[in-house]
Amino acid sequence: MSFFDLKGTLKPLTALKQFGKKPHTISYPKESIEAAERYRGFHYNDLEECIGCGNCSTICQNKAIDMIKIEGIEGDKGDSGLRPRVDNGRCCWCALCVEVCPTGSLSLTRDYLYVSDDPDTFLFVPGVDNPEGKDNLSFTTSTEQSLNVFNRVPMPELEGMERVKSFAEVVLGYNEEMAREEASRCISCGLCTEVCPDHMHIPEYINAIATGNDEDAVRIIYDNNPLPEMCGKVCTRRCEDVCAIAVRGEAVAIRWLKRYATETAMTSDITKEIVNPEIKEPNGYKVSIVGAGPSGLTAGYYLALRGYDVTIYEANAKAGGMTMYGIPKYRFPIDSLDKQIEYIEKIGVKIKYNTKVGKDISFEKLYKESDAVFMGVGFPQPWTLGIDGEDAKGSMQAVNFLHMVNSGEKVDIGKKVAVIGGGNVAIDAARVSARLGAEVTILYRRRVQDMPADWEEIEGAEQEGIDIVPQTIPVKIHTDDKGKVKAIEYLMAEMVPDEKGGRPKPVAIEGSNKIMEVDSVMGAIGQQGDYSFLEGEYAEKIQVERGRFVVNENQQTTDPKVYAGGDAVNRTADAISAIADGFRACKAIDATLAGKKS
Amino acid sequence: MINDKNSQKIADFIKNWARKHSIWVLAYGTGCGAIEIPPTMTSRYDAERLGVRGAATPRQADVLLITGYLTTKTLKRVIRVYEQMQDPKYVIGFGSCTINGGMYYDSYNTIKVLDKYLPVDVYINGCMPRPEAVLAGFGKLQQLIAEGKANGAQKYKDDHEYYRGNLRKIIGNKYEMPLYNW
Amino acid sequence: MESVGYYILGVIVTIIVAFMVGMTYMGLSRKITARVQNRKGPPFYQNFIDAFKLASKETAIHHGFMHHAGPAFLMVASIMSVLIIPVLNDGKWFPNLNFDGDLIFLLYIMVFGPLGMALGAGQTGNPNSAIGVTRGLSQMVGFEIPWVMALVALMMQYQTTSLVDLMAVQQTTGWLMFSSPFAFLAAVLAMLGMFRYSPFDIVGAPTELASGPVSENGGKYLFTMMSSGSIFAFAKLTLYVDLFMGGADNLIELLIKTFTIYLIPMLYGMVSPRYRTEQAIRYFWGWPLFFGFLALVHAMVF
Amino acid sequence: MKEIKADLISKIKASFDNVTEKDYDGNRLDFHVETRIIPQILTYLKVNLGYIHLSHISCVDWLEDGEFEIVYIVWSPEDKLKVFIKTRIDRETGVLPNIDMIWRQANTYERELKEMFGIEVDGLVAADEFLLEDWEGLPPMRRDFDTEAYADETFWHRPGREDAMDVREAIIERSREEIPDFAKKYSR
Amino acid sequence: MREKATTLYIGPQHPGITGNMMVRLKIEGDTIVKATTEVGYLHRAFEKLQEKRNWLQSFTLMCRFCVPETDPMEELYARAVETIEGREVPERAKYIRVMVLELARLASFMLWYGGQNGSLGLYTMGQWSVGDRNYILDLFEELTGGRVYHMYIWPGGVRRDLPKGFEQKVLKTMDYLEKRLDDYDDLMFDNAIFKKRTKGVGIVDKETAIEHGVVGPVLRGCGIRSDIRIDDPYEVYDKLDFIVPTQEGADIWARALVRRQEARQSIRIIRQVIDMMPGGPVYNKIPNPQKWTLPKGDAYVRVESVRGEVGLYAASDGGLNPRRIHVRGAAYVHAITLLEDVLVGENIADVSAIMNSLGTCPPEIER
Repeated sequence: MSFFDLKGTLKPLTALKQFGKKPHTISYPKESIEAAERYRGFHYNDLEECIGCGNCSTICQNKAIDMIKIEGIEGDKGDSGLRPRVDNGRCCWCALCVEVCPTGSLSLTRDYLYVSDDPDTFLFVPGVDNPEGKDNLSFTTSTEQSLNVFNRVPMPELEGMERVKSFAEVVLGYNEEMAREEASRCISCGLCTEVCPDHMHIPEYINAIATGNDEDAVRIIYDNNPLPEMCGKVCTRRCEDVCAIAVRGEAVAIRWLKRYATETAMTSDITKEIVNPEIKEPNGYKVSIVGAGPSGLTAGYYLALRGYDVTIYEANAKAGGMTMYGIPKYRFPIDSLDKQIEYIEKIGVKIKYNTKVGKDISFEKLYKESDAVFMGVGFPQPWTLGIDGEDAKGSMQAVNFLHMVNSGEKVDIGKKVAVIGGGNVAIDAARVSARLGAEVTILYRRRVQDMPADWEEIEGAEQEGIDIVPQTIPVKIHTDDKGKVKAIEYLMAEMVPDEKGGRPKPVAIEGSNKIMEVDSVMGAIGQQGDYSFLEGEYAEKIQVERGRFVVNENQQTTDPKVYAGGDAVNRTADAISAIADGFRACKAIDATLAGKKS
Repeated sequence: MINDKNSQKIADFIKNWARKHSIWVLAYGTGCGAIEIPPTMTSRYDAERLGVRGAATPRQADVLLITGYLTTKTLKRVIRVYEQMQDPKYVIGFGSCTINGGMYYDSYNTIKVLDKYLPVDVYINGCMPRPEAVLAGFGKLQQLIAEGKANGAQKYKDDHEYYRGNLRKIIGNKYEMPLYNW
Repeated sequence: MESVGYYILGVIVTIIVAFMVGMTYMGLSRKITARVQNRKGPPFYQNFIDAFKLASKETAIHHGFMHHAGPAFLMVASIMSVLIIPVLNDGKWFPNLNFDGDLIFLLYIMVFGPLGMALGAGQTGNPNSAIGVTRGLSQMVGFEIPWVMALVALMMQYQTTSLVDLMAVQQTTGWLMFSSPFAFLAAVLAMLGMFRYSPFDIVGAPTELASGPVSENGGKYLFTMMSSGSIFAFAKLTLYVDLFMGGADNLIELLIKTFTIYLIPMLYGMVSPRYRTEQAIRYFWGWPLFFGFLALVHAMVF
Repeated sequence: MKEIKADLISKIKASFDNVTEKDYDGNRLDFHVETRIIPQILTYLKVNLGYIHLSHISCVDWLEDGEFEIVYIVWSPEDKLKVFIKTRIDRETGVLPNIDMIWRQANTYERELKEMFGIEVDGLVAADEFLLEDWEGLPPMRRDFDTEAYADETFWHRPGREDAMDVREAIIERSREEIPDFAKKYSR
Repeated sequence: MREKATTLYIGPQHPGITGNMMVRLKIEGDTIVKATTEVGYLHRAFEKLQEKRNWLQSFTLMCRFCVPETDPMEELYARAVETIEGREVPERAKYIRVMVLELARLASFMLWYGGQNGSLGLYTMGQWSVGDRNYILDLFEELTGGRVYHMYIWPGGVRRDLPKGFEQKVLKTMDYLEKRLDDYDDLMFDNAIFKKRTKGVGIVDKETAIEHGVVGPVLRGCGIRSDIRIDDPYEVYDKLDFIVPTQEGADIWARALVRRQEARQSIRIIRQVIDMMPGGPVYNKIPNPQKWTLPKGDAYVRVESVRGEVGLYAASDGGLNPRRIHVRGAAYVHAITLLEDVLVGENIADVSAIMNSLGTCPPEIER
């Protein structure tokens, strides 16, 4: 040291002035600072909101989240009944699980403290182990912040006023890019498959579309649905109601994706090539099917694949049943259905057209000739309104009207049309009428939100200039002197809550009579079965209750050889249920007959 | 010296009290958890208030903090360090990865379950555990010591074969471990 | 000093007081350091807990005989120093073994401990210990020279080799601190090294050597070293008070004076990084040595 | 930037054969070269063109092609341009030339390549082990090494989580759905 | 002892080591004649794990690459993904990113203050600076929900917008820290012993620096003005006004001075960023993470961390998971070949100080 560095020795000593300062130590555990507003502490799960989709478990890169059964939580439609359990020996509190939770039930709290001498106590069921966590939430995810894509890719459609000019398809369908984007919204939870009557493999085919394997998607779809194009266009898609994304956003467009996938199979030949089903050697059994509706076609298709000799008897000139004659062509073009039926026939299903069982061929003959009979006869008879003047000229049944239009007949409906009812048939009839150039009013007993028709359909109808008058009860149809419909008289109704807890009932308000001038009136308040083809002993053997066949869970009627499906059996009255019935019946028939053989 | 049972009890109580209030932690940052040790030990949280302070060598240390994952390479050193420590000694597992692998559950180079290789007295939850959690961990250890329940070292002696066997499975036969002389 | 019993009792009391005071000082030092470092710090009695815990720890380290003996050497040296150094001006309660030439003996006995420790540390086979010991000895060479020069100056000036005589001198001439300022300065600067606080803590520098010589010592060894360290600290502080501040008439006075002295290395240590060995030696052979020379010159001239 | 790139491309092409370049937006330029000229081209870049900073050496295992792609990234403080030198070597037989005399730190990278991918580096002088100790078997960064399987086999996982259920399977079981085998790969 | 060479192990269990690594020293007396670094104690195989995780899941691993300063790693990953995918980042997110990066830099400097002085035995400094660092961590906690692992900067922007009144809190903390930095100067940079211990120790001169690919403060400490923030600007650094300090000494002291100035520049940048911060969204949403794929391609991005340039090479094969993520840490260069060369001829007392000064961060080396 050549000289004494005074500054360097003394300056550091100024540090000693800190002695007088109050130390900033936090005397934990006596005192502690609270964790920040956003602190990522332990999980909290709102058990009521959670639907057990398991998306948290999928995103967790540490495999820290298990889905487990929890006492007291039973799954039902749209809820798997499982709840996440976090292994805190794995968790890194990255909160990705929170970011992807579609319902927003999972969040993090500000609690972070847990020490234990027992390593087995680090399994943690959020919401069950910390019910008090609800008041201490920190890291939550709003819909804007969430990593789920809550907005659907908009479906290109024709303009409202453009549509009524023709019967051209309203929905234009996704192109490839849109389909990929929409498919990639799916979180593959599979909740939808449970509510699908047919239990289609929805996550799988959506994933196939998302990854660009459209042909695989078609193959997966054809696994248990031989009429996917029809489903892709007109399915009631209960799957979308329970979609996990739909809790906070718009459901994945499962129907449109199916439609997109099936569009890649443009002709029946291409379909056969893509699906390339494995057709078993003929096994010698013979199955007869009554009615070529969705259930009959489904049963026929899968039975044919399993090597059965299948014959379908159809009363009409074309197959498809209600989907052929009941659905307007702007929703479901004829060639679309024809293509699929062609494909089914190529597989080896024989369809006998214009052959009404009971008239052209007796049921007894069928029963005797075949090893099993499947009845997919549907509900061909419409309910009547039961009011005065119903049989006037210009008053008709919507179903019949649609049937006529679809089979190419000309129907004169005049300038003004009133449609009575709120179901899909009513809306269809109204929209078809609009396309025929009429001014249409829909009269419905309950409120608009109570209408059983699809909201998309209702919206479409409104866009097309169709007037919906809710809470109206028709009482009389006025006719002119020629016996032609002149006007409809109806009462306004008020909604009275049901004492039994059911949905509110409309009760007519006395004296609120209104009269609307119309040219035609269409009733669309439902249909019923026509079982006149069952004669003699069969009518007794095959039990019918409240207008429907009595079947067990295998679609077997009270006659073990006879199976039934479709509208004549189930109460949901949609195509996909019919398909499901057909598929189930096919499996049951196969199981029974195959068992017999061995 | 004191054979009377009650006197023994009192002696134990005093001993445990002293042990409880003087916890020397071995300065060995085995994993990323080591980053929350400086804040815990320095002015803001000041673990020295509780008698927790660092010890430079295993001979002087009471507590081995396993701050997170252990790679197999570190594991060997940690075991050696642990065996060099003098009784009574304690192990604190720090963070998720000591409990069940944490983020590294499928890594080929880190162990997942610490108590297969070392007797762990206290686990602290978190990734990272905050300094408060670390202090709470020390608090829990103090409580266990006072109750005389923190006897991991005894367990290690009793089940030495088990621990060594598990270690051997991971490190293979190449690596020489010295004998443990307790 | 009427009976041997009284004598032995006195020795024990001296040792206990030295231990208690040394430990408390170290505890206070931790507390004060903590406050400078913006924190609350441990309670002042923390060191007692630490010591008790260390004593209660089991020890299963075997490195050979010298390793066991090392701490014992330290302890012996500390106790001998504290017994030789008169605690209070009148020997009441604190009997001491002082004799003519005890200053010379002190010089030896104060080196004896570290040397014994060095032997022990050398046997552990831990390179950190070995390096630490080498450093310790080098540094000792550094501060011993000004320290010896200061003492020699005092001895020359007052023509005595007895501590008691020096204390007696101060009763009349006032504190040697003022009458022999250079010796005092040299001794104080040397003391910085003796206490092994920063910047002269290279011996056991944890970040370099993992505490150096003590790295293989835990439990009871460490307890022995810790208590001998506190006794030795008390001895050294008392020695300084005796030498330069006129000793103390009662315990309170002693505590005040010793603590004041103790503050110097403590406070300086708080704000200083440590010197490397050769830097430390260069430091001691700089200003302290210069002051030592001045002290010698001063002693010869006056 | 455009001129710099064009200039560089012409210079490189003039000095070396079989070089293909690929231009990117911003300050990046790729050259695909033969493995054997790596040391020459890097030396040329460093000494003659001012690319004095070796930023990175990386390796991508293209298992499908049976090749490793080695990427050298150099940076010029003057041109402010990142140049990627890419080369491909065979996964089994490929040998990489040593470049640690050009940049000393390349030594570390090459040690890692050798250990993690099992790539032979010609003339590399370094300790055998780098990150691993007593490692036997496939070099771990190769894509055919399955780390999860290895971990499951070698280490324990804490028991107690066996009651976990798969959501999809739970639903399948409840609704008695039958998924065909070929569809399963699309399940979550 | 002088003639015989002894082997001394620094680490892995050693209070002076900068992490879990080891330096094997051959010493003669107190002088090092050969140094060998041994790493691998922290090798978690992140890059292997990332091959098994999808593009979003991989993001959570990034911050674990280098524990003392996590945000540059997140920034790297986010930017690499954005480069491959061509994803735009909202303007506000860019400013927030810069703010977070600079706060992280400052926090890391505080740790370095503690480490550098701790290695020289001045423990008061560590108690101060690491204690004060908590105030930055508190800010992080409020902003991101975590003290150490923020997982905040992710592909497409940042995860959450600033909480209410956050800017004011940051400014307040900056004022406090600026005052404290002056205190640190008194204790550290005006300290004669500190100067003596650091001057002329651990010299990395220009030639060595270029030969070893040295980056960051170490490079600037030997007089080369190089900083990714100005050389290869990212986010909004090209719009900000700040100085890149250099020193000529090439020793620990020079590097300390560089860092001292840089810490102040960070405060300056943070103030500017808060001043200039625009409104708007902070996040350009990625698609559903389960099905998020990136186009085939690769990218190399760089960020200036406290230790210098860190880079990330990412390659995508068009699938759900990264094909390859490869991080180049500054310490990867500094802690192995450079450290081995620099240590030769130094005193063993300075090993820890040199390691701290070079910024050796083992988790970054081993990944």
